[in-house]
Amino acid sequence: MDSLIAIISVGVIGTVLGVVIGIVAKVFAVDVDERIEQVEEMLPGANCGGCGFAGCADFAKGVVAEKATPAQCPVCSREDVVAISDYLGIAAEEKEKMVALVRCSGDIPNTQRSLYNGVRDCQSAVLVAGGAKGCDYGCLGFGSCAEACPFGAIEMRAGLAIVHKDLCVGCENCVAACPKELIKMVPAAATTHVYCNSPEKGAAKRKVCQTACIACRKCVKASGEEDYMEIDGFLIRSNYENPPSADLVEAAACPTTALRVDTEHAKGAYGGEA
Amino acid sequence: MSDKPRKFKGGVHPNDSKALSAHKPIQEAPLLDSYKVIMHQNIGAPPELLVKKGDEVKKGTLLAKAGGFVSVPLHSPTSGTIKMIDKVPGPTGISVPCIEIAADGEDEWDSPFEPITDWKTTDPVELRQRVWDAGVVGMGGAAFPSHVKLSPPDDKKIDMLILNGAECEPYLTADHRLMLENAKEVVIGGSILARILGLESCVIGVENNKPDAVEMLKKAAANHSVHVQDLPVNYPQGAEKQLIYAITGREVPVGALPMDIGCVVQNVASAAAVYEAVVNGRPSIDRITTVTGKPLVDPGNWKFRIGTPISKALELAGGITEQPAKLLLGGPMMGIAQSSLDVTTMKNTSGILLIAQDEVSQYTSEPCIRCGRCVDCCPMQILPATISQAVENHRFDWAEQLNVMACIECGSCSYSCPSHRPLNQQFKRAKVEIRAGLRKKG
Amino acid sequence: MSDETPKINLPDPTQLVVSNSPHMRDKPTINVIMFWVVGAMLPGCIAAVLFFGLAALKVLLISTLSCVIAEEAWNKAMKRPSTWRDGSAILSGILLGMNLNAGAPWWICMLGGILAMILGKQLYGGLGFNPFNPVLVARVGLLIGFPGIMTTWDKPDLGNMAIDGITAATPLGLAPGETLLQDMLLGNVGGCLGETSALALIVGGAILIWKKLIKWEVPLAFVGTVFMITGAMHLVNPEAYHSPFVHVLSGGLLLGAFFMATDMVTSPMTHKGAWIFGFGCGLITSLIRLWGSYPEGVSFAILFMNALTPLIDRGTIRKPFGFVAPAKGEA
Amino acid sequence: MMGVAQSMTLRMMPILSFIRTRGVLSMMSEFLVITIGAILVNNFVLSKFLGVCPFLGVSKKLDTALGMSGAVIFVMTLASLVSSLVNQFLLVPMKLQYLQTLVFIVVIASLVQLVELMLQKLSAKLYESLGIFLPLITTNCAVLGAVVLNAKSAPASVQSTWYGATIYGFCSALGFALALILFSSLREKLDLAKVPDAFEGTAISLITAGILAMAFMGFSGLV
Repeated sequence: MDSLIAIISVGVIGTVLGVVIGIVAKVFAVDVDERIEQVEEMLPGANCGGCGFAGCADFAKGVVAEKATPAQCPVCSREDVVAISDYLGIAAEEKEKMVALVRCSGDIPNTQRSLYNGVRDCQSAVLVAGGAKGCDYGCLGFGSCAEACPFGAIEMRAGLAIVHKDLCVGCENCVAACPKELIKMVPAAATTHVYCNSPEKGAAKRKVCQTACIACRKCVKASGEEDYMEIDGFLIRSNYENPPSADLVEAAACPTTALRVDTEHAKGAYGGEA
Repeated sequence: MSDKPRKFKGGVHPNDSKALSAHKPIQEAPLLDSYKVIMHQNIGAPPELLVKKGDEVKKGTLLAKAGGFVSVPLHSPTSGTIKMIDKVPGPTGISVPCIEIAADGEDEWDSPFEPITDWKTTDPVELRQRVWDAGVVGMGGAAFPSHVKLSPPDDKKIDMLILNGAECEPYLTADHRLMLENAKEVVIGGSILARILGLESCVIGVENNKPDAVEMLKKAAANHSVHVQDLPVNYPQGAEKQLIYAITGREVPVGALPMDIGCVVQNVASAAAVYEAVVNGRPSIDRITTVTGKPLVDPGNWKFRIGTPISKALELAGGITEQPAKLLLGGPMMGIAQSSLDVTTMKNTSGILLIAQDEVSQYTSEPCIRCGRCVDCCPMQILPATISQAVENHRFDWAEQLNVMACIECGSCSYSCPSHRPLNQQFKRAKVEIRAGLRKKG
Repeated sequence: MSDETPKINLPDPTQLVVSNSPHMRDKPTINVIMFWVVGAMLPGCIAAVLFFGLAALKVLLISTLSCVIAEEAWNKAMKRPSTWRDGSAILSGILLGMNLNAGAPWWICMLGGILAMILGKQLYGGLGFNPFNPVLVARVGLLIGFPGIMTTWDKPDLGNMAIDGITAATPLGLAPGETLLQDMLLGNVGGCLGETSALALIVGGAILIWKKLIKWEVPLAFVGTVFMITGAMHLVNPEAYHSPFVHVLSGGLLLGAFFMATDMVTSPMTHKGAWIFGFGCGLITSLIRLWGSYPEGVSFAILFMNALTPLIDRGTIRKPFGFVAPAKGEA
Repeated sequence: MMGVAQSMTLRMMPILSFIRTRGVLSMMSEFLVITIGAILVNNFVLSKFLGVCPFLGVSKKLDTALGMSGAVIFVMTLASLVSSLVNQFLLVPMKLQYLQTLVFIVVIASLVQLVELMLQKLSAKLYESLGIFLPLITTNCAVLGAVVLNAKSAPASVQSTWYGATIYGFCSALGFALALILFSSLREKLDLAKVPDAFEGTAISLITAGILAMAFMGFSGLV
């Protein structure tokens, strides 16, 4: 007999509370678009900010609200971009892979001007006499970019930042971290770059750094009528619409080895680091 | 005028080691064969160049006119020909444009304006224009154009002019010698500034570790309505906000200017420069600089023209007996470390200082033990230790909440920190970061 | 200029050091501060050795050594530079020794050293990051782990350098009014090394305050609060509760107030915070001493207030110079 | 369970005798005993080790900890009230005490649902920061623990009455909140510390919670 009472009493309590919750659920209803969670699942989830949003959840919201396209996510592989686009039923646009390039080859043995003492971080060192390197535009070598890179693609070697192209995903966190604005996003396909960013005259550069680009224009002559190289005042840059190939380095025989192949540079093949 | 000076909270007492050069009279620096005058010598817009290579100039000729209201003209320190317009390493380490003048030896004056004989009756607006034309800047170290401070907007009522003779930086004795040897110039300069602001009197604040200067100023100020106030020694009393509080008891609100509470502060050297401009009709082309430091053979005070390379200044002081650890422009507390001898003096170079090797203990900073010494000594009453922790973890929004923007970078906290932490550098970075709007969350 | 004067040599720019201002530093560094605090501890140590004989010296030595060795072992294991030269390990070792009684077996001291240095400090990243006072973490850990050993006290015997003393009760343990005040002042009472001669501790405390190594607000608020609360209770019921003087001069109060609570790393930085910290310690010590089941409340009180320190620091952020309240807006 | 309540009342003696010797407000004294007991002496998290998972999960930042404390106080107080009423007027007269745990779980679960819905509407920010924790948090052992302790308390004691139980629920929630706020400010200090990588995050938090619990042991026997 009392087991019947038990069932009834628990049943009553359950229904009463159920009704109360039902009413409250109606009063406090808030709607959520479930497509956002789905897109978020398909994103890599590195929260690197490369897409310009504050992390993958934010980016997913942006993509669903058509404020951004899936291809904007630098970390996504080609298949991910296609998968997301199909899920949302929009076209998967093509996007060229960009990598970071530190346009400086002046490590400590090469350009050290005086001893530095203080916070070992580029953003702080630049406030003290523009850092301790001879060149006002050179890499300070305290690794703010290496620290800012969520994928560990930048290695500090003898006070110089060196980008490992294969690890770099193109999220551009390092570009903002460098106080000397040395880091530029270049197409991954380009192999040969000028590792100098100083607009000074050749002689002034030569005094402070042995591997600076002294605008001798040998590389421009060596590339014949193909305009591989761009001349910008006293500095030569690779023309990234029509990037030079690796063999231009031997052809030009750059006197200060400012013109380098990035994979070789990453391996430290250009002396100076010995 | 309050009778008793107030003591502001915080502050430190480094040994002033002014004895090295305090008793040395001001010497006139001999004429050099060339001067490299740095173009941008003031806070605000850089001046616009008027001369080109090969032009003949006399002493005082206009080299560049002011590039806007908050900017000052630049005058030639000597007569000669413009050799080159190129770059020279600036005090902040970055090479800056400069005008190189090859001296012709005559050193012949050709001032762009005439002396004003009776400044007591001249219209204040004309006097202020003269201060602007002479290129007078704040010589305490900030190099803020003086005429801008002298033209407050109408809604700001100014009722107090203070001449800053505190010179609380250790080692420096330039202002001390200036007040001692040409006290009259400072007092009359002060009266001219008071007249420009429409005031009857002004106060000269001098720390009482310079008793002879205080006496000399009191004697010179006898028949002028200038009150000399001696202040207890307390670094950084020379900072604008602290000096105003010490003399008037008023606190400049955070983020506001002294003129918002009716005060204008001018350095005593700027007052002397105003005297030079109005009474002698000469532009501001030189200043008194202390060349001092233990490694120096014969430290002293010299009147250098703008554009004198540091190497020449050190030669005048007899060179060095031992290789110094640091070469500074300014005092040890707020001075800027240099790494090249070709930097040339400017209108705000109050000192050229060599720090010996043994005076510099190699700073390996240790973790903060929260001893609170920096909290006690901060004159702006903010919390250096907590802000330092915030900056170390890239939490600049938290640093801003802790009022890091109120920091005047006087260095008292780093000075008193037993762990040798580079607090000053971290705050400078935080302010740059916040000003650049990069609220990077850690 | 003709160069008849002797050769003037100029500084070599490449040797110049570039750093941010200021370029001068005040004299005290961490090890100067730490060794001054160790110096302030000496009167207390000497008194302890006088009253408890060589046993006290043994305890002090083992504790200090075990602290230093524990720290160095950790630094080696974590490949960090050795840090014993900054004196904080030595100071913690001596303080730990003062917190143990003379008869404490050697392994208690060693375990205390390891607990203090590894659990109390190094796990948090070394000097400056630990939220709790390492010595108290060790003392409370041992008290809870080995209640028997930690609460047997030795009988003080002036001048008798025998290694093993005889056990005796602490003034708090005895009935009210039994121990003479001047005995407590001199130190002729039972208790651990740091709890005996109040005079030596007061001298040590005075040195600390005079050399500005601690904030004087903490000991003043701490002892003051204990004095007031125990005094009030003493008035209410003299037989059940000791007189405030007994409370102040006995037990770990003076040692705690001058050396434990004022540990810079674990106490608030601002002076207003120091008042709150001292008052809190005093309140909890009295609560535990009068009504708690543990005879000695100082260690628990300070540990609790250490946990409260981050909140106190957050609460006592002072107004900057020239602060203008947004609402009123006047200077 | 009975032993716990028994020892609670016995240990009241020292403070009780002190108040009775003053001979005033004996009712008030019993509430005082419950409050100090629940907040300091038998603190739910640091002495009874109940509700440790939300204690660790939510204490990353002080503001989420405050939000969470608010939610727990609301839920525990209401749960104690409703459960003791249900227990007194429904289960005891119908002799269904064996259903206690089941009924209490249903009551708490529905209360939690209530809190979640209201929070989502009232302060989306707090809901955002607490996120998925909210249901996990409020249906934890602390809430159930308080309710069961109330039900099992000695019949004569104040705690068995409905208002006594509510006060006990409220005070134990206050104890939980005190421990949580204390611990979250400690953790914020910890994530600025250079903790060795092996101990980063939860490991060092557990160690710190352990030391905090040791500090709280000092209060044992206070009441």
